[in-house]
Amino acid sequence: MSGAAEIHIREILIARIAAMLDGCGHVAVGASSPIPGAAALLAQARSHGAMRVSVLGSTRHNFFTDGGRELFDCAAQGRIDAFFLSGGQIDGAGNINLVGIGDPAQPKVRFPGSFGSAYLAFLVPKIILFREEHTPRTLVERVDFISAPGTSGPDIYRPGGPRALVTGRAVFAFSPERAGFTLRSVHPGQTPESVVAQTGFRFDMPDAVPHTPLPDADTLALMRGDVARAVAETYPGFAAQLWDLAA
Amino acid sequence: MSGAAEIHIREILIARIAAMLDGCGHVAVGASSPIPGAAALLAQARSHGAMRVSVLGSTRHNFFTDGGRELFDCAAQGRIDAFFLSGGQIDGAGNINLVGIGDPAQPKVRFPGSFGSAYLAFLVPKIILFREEHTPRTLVERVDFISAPGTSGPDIYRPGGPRALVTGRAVFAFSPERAGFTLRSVHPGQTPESVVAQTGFRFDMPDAVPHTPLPDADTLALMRGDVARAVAETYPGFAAQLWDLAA
Amino acid sequence: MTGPAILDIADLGARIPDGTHLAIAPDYSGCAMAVIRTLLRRRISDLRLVAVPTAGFQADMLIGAGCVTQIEAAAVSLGEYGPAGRFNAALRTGKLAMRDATCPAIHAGLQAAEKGIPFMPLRGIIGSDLVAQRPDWKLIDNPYGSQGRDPILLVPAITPEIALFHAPAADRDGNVFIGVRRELMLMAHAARRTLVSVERIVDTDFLADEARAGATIPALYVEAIAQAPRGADPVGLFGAYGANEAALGAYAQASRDDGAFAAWLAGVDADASQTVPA
Amino acid sequence: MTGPAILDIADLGARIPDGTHLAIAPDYSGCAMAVIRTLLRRRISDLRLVAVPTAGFQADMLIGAGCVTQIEAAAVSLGEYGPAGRFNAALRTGKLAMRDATCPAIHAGLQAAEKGIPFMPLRGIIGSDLVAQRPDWKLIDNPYGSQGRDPILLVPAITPEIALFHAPAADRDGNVFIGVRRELMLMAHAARRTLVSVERIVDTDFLADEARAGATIPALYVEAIAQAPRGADPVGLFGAYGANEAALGAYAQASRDDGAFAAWLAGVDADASQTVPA
Repeated sequence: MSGAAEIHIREILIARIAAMLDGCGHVAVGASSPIPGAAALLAQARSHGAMRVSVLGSTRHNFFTDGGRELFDCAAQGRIDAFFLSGGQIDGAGNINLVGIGDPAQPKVRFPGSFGSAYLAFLVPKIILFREEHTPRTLVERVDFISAPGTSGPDIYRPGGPRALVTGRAVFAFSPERAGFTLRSVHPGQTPESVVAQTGFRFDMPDAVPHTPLPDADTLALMRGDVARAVAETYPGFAAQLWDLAA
Repeated sequence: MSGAAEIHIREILIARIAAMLDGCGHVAVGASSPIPGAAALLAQARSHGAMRVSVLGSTRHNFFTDGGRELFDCAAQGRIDAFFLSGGQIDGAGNINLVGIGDPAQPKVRFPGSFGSAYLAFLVPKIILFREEHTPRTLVERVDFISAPGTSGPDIYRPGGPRALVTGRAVFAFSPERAGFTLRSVHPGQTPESVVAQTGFRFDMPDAVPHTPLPDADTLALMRGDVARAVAETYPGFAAQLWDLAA
Repeated sequence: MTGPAILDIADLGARIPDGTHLAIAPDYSGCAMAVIRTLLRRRISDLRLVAVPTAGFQADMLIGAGCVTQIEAAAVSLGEYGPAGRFNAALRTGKLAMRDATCPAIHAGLQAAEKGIPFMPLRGIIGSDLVAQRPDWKLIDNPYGSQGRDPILLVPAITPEIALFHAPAADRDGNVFIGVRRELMLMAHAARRTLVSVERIVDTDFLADEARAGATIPALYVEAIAQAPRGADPVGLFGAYGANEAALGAYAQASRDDGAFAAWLAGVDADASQTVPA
Repeated sequence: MTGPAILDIADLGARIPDGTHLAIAPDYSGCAMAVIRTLLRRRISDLRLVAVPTAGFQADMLIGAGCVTQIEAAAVSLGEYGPAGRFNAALRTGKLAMRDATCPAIHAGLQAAEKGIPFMPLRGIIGSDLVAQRPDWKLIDNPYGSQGRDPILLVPAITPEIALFHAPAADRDGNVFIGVRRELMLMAHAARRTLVSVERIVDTDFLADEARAGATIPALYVEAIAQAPRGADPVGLFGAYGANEAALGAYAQASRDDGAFAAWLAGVDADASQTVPA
């Protein structure tokens, strides 16, 4: 569905997230995360060999050999620099909810569950929150259930935590000191006002909010070439839809 | 050095220890333990497939695949029924000393160290203490250093512990309730009195103390055949000396 | 020495009694789907499932058939096929006790069982509402904290009564090859009993080769084995065959509707051929 | 992606500074003897050794050359070759701080480091005089005890600055094959830095094959590799070559006498050829 010249919004997200990963030595990506996965593979391609990427669910981009626990042990050892988390709800304090809405014992809406979020959110230095759907339903004032808290008290061991939130409309930075978000850029077609209207939580708004930069021609070419083929190995449906490319 | 007809004292020890292992599902043997190792392999040969034997340091008789920790984890899981421990000193309360004599920081005599004894003595149901040298120097009233205690208080988790002591002179049973040994049999050439004279600790003496039974012809044939060849794989020097058999 | 019993898959499944505390593999590892179908046909009851660490099709099917009273998992979903419909429905109607966890807590609990220790400490997690839902998770002050308070979470050992999974192959002695799927070894170490279906049983010794041995669960930990070619269908088996996407998609649809699930389950009941390995 | 540095063994050894908290493999696993000889020639100083979990020739040689101030081990001996003479002599003269441990406590301490947790509980050990010698081991009441007191020992994480060992092979990406010697993987996970000598570096990808991958340490954990054919001589390497019994026996003799050891060490100093792989 993408022409070669037209830039898809997802390509903008991929390029923007990739830029956030610059300088990381090891980026891990959870299962079912095609946009973060593509961003990590793009960042790796641009790192000229300096970045490792582990994509859970991938065979080629997953080098763990010690079973399901290794990702978590590896994070606790300080060997993972960046990871992605999402949420059925994300609130203005950086809390994420992957469990559900209503009484957890008999929920009105049930999400899959917390996965590793309650752990990795503490131990990976750069947690990037990602949720494509940006509505008052997903970005809420207060989550119904905290799978992973955005911040912790000073007596809690926490070398890591959320640093940014990327959605289908905008990019926010997260400040652990203030336990809140600041709008950094809005994607093409959005304005600061449209983002405010679609966001259920309050956030800091600088005087000037730029548009999210578009990927340049070199980045696009890389993304649509080597990176697209690598993405297709793990996310064939996603790659086929975005780039007319099967595995 | 053994003729076919003459029974070596070590063969008596091997046969006697093997008899103690009857009914065990899994017997593990530590490194540098040729007599217990031979006994375990003999017991296995007589079990008609019902017994597993793990000999540390062996390639053929060691099926662990999870590294050095697996033996200890396996014991804690309750999957090892019998194990052997020795000591530079063993005392009448079943304590063993593998560390040394004198101040541990600057010892007069240093032994190698405790190995896994401080752990396995608690977790393996049937610990057989084995020390070929039976003198007042090795069997002492009170060890200088407790690597592993013979008994523990009622509030200590302890499914295992010493059950017997086999030496070059005699066989003792150990009672955890009384925290003491009872003489069960003396080997050929020994008397209860000679054993008392060579033992540094006090022990219970029944009215009648039999001689340790000699292995019968079938047992000897098995020991000198298949078992000797299996022993030679791990303890070539020992097998060569006892049975004129190299690996 | 005596190795694991070699059974057909119906007899392997029959070793799992009602009420079992049962550990199952995640969709991406070794799912014993053929054995699960024998349990479905039996309408095994009162299972308490432990997902290692997440659950998908196996759990949703068993929950839908009314076989499960409790599940501990870091997540339950059908992955790219969407929500686990029977799981969600059972939760909404209060028919299922959910013990929400997080992946490393389940791994740590199994490692505690593997090491025979009552608990394992774990960083993170504090401040998650998971902690309030889990009275068996305890907070203590780190005895090794250097200054001030340093709260740390303890999770108790998870000792499943039975671990059930599917693997590529077993050798003649009952050693089970698992490749890099080391969570299957952890399950076998942690559980009291381990039942395994395999693609094939081969006449060799996996422990004789240093490379293969390093990726093998020794027979010591395995109670019984059944040969079940394509036994992980339809979720697929690492290194052997992929997912049957049509079947998984159809199941995902059925899982979201009472009637459609009943029809799907009737199909399992009717397909007795699935109890017999090809 | 960028893999581990490929160095010669002298440069590999040069990455280990004086004062390093250094984890070394047991005699039956992967001893980097060729690298140890470069450390001996350098008279590296103030090493704090961690034996995983016991030590033999490597430790005795380094202790004899005055390179070691402290060693943590469950035992130090030359196995069937008898006592570790230099170790015993250093202890008698008070020149070495011995941290006596027991095998599973060292494994558990390394596993705690692997999991990024400050401590690990462990059954047994209580009542051993080891506990009195180890102020860093703590007794607590099991928070999961069902009734009455249930004391349990905690051991702190052991996080070596460097893990050093020898393995059969590395691939072109720096992945290191270890077979069933999983303690080497634990060392690499637990240590901050890992240096490995290997018999050979091969132009393949160990992670591509499911069997070999299951017995491989990924390059992520490895800082640098040196090719050192017969690099585990004289103790030998699992699956490759046995011990040089004459050399080990001669060393064991030398270790029991100051003058004989000095002569042995002078021989190491003189044999500069040992720094260059064949």
